[in-house]
Amino acid sequence: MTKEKREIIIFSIFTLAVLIIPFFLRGSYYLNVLVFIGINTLLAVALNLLLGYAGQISLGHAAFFGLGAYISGVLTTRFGLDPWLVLVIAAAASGSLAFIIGFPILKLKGHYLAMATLGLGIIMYIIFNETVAVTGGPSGLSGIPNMHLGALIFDNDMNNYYLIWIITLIVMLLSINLSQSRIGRALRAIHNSEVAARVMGVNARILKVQIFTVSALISAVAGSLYAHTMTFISPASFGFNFSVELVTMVIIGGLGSIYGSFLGAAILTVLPEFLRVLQDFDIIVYGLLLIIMTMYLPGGLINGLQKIVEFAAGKVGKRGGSGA
Amino acid sequence: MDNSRQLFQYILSGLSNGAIYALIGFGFAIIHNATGIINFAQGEFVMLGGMFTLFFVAFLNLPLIPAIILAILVSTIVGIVFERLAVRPLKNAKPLSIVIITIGASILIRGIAMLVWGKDTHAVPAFSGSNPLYIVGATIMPQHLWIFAIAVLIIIGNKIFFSYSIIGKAMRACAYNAQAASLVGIDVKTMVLFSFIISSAIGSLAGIIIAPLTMTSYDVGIMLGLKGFCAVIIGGMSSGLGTVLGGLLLGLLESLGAGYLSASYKDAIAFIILLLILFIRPEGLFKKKETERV
Amino acid sequence: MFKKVFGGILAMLFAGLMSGYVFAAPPIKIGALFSVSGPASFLGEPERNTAKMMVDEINKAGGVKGRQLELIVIDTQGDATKAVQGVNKLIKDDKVVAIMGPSITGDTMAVIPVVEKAGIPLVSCAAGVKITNPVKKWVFKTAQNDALAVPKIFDHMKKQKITKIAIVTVSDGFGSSGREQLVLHAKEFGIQIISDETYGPKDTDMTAQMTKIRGSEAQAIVCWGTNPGPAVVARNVKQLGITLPLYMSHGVSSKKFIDLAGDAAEGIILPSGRVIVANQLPKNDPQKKSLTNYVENYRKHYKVEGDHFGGHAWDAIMLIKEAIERGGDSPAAIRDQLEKTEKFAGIGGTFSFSPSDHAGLTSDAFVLVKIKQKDWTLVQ
Amino acid sequence: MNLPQAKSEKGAAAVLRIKNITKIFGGLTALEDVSFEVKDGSITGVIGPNGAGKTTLFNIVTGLYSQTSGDVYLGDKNISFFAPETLAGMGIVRTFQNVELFSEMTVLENVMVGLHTKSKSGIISCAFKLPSQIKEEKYIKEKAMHWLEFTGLADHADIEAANLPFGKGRILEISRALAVEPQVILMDEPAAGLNSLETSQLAMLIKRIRQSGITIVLVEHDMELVMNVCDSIVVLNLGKKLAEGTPREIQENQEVIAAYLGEG
Repeated sequence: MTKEKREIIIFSIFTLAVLIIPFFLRGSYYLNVLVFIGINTLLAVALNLLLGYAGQISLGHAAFFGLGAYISGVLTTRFGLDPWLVLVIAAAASGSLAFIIGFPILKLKGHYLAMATLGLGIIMYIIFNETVAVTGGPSGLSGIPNMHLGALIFDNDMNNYYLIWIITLIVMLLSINLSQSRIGRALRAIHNSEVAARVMGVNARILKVQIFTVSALISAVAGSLYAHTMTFISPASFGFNFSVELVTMVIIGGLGSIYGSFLGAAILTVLPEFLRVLQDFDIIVYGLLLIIMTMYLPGGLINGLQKIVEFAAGKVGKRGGSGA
Repeated sequence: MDNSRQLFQYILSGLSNGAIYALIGFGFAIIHNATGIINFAQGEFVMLGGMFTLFFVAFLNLPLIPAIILAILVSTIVGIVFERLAVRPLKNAKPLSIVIITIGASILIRGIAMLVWGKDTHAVPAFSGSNPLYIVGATIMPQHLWIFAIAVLIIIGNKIFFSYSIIGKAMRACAYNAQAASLVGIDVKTMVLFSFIISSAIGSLAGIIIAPLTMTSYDVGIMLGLKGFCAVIIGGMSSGLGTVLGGLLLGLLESLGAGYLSASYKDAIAFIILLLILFIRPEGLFKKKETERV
Repeated sequence: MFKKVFGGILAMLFAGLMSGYVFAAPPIKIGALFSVSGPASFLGEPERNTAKMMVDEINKAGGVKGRQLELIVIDTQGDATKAVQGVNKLIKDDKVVAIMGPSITGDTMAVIPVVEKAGIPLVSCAAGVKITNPVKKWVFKTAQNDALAVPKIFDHMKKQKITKIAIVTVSDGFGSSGREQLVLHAKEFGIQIISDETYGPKDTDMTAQMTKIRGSEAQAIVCWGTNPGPAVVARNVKQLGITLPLYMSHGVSSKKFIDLAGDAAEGIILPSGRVIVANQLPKNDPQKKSLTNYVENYRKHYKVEGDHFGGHAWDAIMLIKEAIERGGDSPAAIRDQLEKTEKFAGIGGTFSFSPSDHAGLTSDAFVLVKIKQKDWTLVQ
Repeated sequence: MNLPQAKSEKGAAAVLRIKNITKIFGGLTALEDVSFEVKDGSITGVIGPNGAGKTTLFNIVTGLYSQTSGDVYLGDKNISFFAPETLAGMGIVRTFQNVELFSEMTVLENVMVGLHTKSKSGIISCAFKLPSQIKEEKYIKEKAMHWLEFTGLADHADIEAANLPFGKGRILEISRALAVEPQVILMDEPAAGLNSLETSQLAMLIKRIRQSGITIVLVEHDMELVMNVCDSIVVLNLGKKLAEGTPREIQENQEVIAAYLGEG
């Protein structure tokens, strides 16, 4: 029970911190950064469920993010639908697409899965780009309305912060719950040895499709929130580069760790700030980071941090578990 | 009347592009067959080939032939360094890690190329002039003939190498069963290194001969690499005729698709083919189906 | 564990905050959003270079009203998300009084809601018509509208009695906006678009599209894109033995295009800002002084030809500078003075803004040039 | 377990029946027309020289490979071509020659995965921690601990499986299989790599498992173990069934001896 209690305490502290931090940042640019960190955390958590838990790579996750954003953008600007309704439609549509494509695509393994998802991402990107009459094409879609709640309109950083972070916190909590349940264990079992998992009665095929669907669904919610926050979207934000960025977030933060996803999202969102000094060198730093992290810190930063903390606490050796 | 001339032009252009895709595809197949790795950085060797040639010709004023040889040499060294630093230390890494590392390497190589040569696109002189040749009313560039010729040479070379040379045979043994190969005394690590050497050399050669047509810039490798991958998937990961057929088929479908359906969805056509093949016949169109289920 | 994680983030954020400050007397801060890297780097890079060069020059000459300018450049990478993050940083963190850029229409549309809300003048360097149409209070632009370039071409066609054309446009913001304008203006010139093709920004072969056009009854081809695509189109046109007149957009009005297209560039006609033909202009041309100055200056600094993309940034910084000189350095004052700009002879043309026009240029901003012997010549 | 069971001619129930199984890989015949029965509650050994096709047979029975021809019956039910996960639900489970543990999970979690078929909370009830899921989770944990206690691994419950000594890993695999509450466990060389102490402990464990009513099929090279625990033995050689009988009968079978001697 202690482990469970510790989880609850950690989550409570995290939630509390997330909720009070804006009071110190009122009117600051960093509030805006935190809004984007929230969206990216949502995406990283979604991808982590697939990549970190089930061990299935996706190099096309930006497609689901983009689908969510475009469904929201198009339905609100062209048909005047309510943003909340549209958010639900976006999630359902993206989830359905993932469910349908999931069966054939998740039959593939390793490199083939990577390439297939990459192909899917590129196809979706081309669709966003070329269906000019619907999406506005490469020059984007503007005038997307902000989210609202009765009279409260989410048109500034403070409101958006709470909107996005409350949803993100809920998704994080649900994901943590999921990861510690029989489904989470089954996913990790598939990751470790798919054959053994199947022999133990885990229906790997269905489960992979299910988690792919959930992941796409969360990504679409993130996309919808993004669209209503930015009020403008264009295909360039949903290309292959962003898919790789998402994978990087998950890897840097830590595969199979929900807080790691937050850490990865936060670092990649603020990284350009630091790399700005380096100007054009940032792409090199980025590539190096991917290689070095994968080679020498496969558990991600959250694991590194955990080790440092444990070392400092003087209890090196036994690792406390708590992958979540 | 004019329609048939147009069709013929689509076919000819499609085949020309297809030969390019096939050439790039070889590189994927060779590394994959020796190591099981799909090298996401393969496209960058195509870029390096073109860029180094340009560098040696335009900046060092070397004649074309020495420039080409040097360019292949330097690209191959990059391939060796890549294998040594990023692939060899991995040992039993999961496919996931290898995917990430090769993606990281491709970003890195691209980034360095951007810093060294800038972001501009550069024209590279054609090997033998830029006046089109007419074949039954359709046209083709002399450079295309070079591409066809070199593709044929590479297939023959591959065939000879993998069927008759000791190293080639050893590499095939590793591809078939690395554990068994090491038991009979084949140095698997060296074979992996060889596969990187050969594929970076072929990749850069592909980059060199297509650069006069496509021009070259630091980021030209991404799309070309992906198309080469599509070709090799259609061809069933073969380092021979399968990939050539795969490339030609891809080029044809793209060209006809662009001509008769929609040019905007040209790239989408390539990737839809990729997905369909992966879904329906992951072993490729030209390979006998394996009976294995797991 | 959480505390450490979050503590780390805060420390990083703080470090980021500090890096924004320069310890000196308070200069006037001008923000810039350029796509220095990414697919539109061919715009962003000369723009950044020009902006830096000009700010240095202004500062060396004593600054604006005795105060130095400080330029803060952010790379949008051609991505709307990064552009919005960047503009927020410029406004809330750096507290700039005016912003130039972004380089492309998409990024500009993305940041418009932010600057409108914050009340900071934005001088965009992107070409899209919808940036200033309808007019937005705080948004101006320096890049010539596609809407001005298209009639230049059609006018020339009309004189050549061309009525049926094929268009081939790149599927990015520049191309799709150009395509829109081509379709829109064709009717008024009695021109019929009988073949409408597109290509991807990274495509390396357009023979399929060109073959299709070859099989049509088009009397001329218009290609709308930025390097390197149009160079490929020009080469493919030559390769396929197509002899139709080829028109291009101002997106390729740089020497680079001639380098890339080689022999295939010969005879191509395109609308362009005057910058590429600066030395061919008559002495009494109002822009002549700015143009020759800019071209020489840029060559001195960066060893390459200044092009008209960099010129958009030149215009932006000089417009802002003059506005500050006239009215002071508060955002509102800069905006008001920008709107009052009259007959400012810049690189892109002669700008006159008004409450109903924040684009400021007339079709006079373009001249038609033809490529002859690897150089530009003015088409009367 | 309440499935109707076919009575064999001798009167004892046959829980698993292998009928005329043939498996051809490419052009190579790995198994040829192999048939035998496994009696309910028995320990059946499958032995044979390397390459005899023992593991291939296991792979076919547990649904990892599909046979070229022939059928497998569980009781009266034809289970040919069933997926492994379906078979697990029906009570057929196995261990692996190369120990396929979920190495990044704890010992306890490994066994909890074994209880996957004994629980049913879906993604939604897991994510929202519905009361039924909390109850079920408690059940899973208790049950898993029960099996760890049964096999003597309870002390190691919180260790990551990768950090377990090899011998204990084998036991963990068996514990995990037991958690499925199977009718039949197929063990693929459970004693490989174990020292003699561990092997004798394994023999005791196998007998205890049988006592709890579970049928065991054993592929094993350790003849002492096989002769010690098995009720009946099936000998395969070069993909064919060579002999079948009690340990004593097999020990005295000339063909079997020849086959083993031939192997060297």
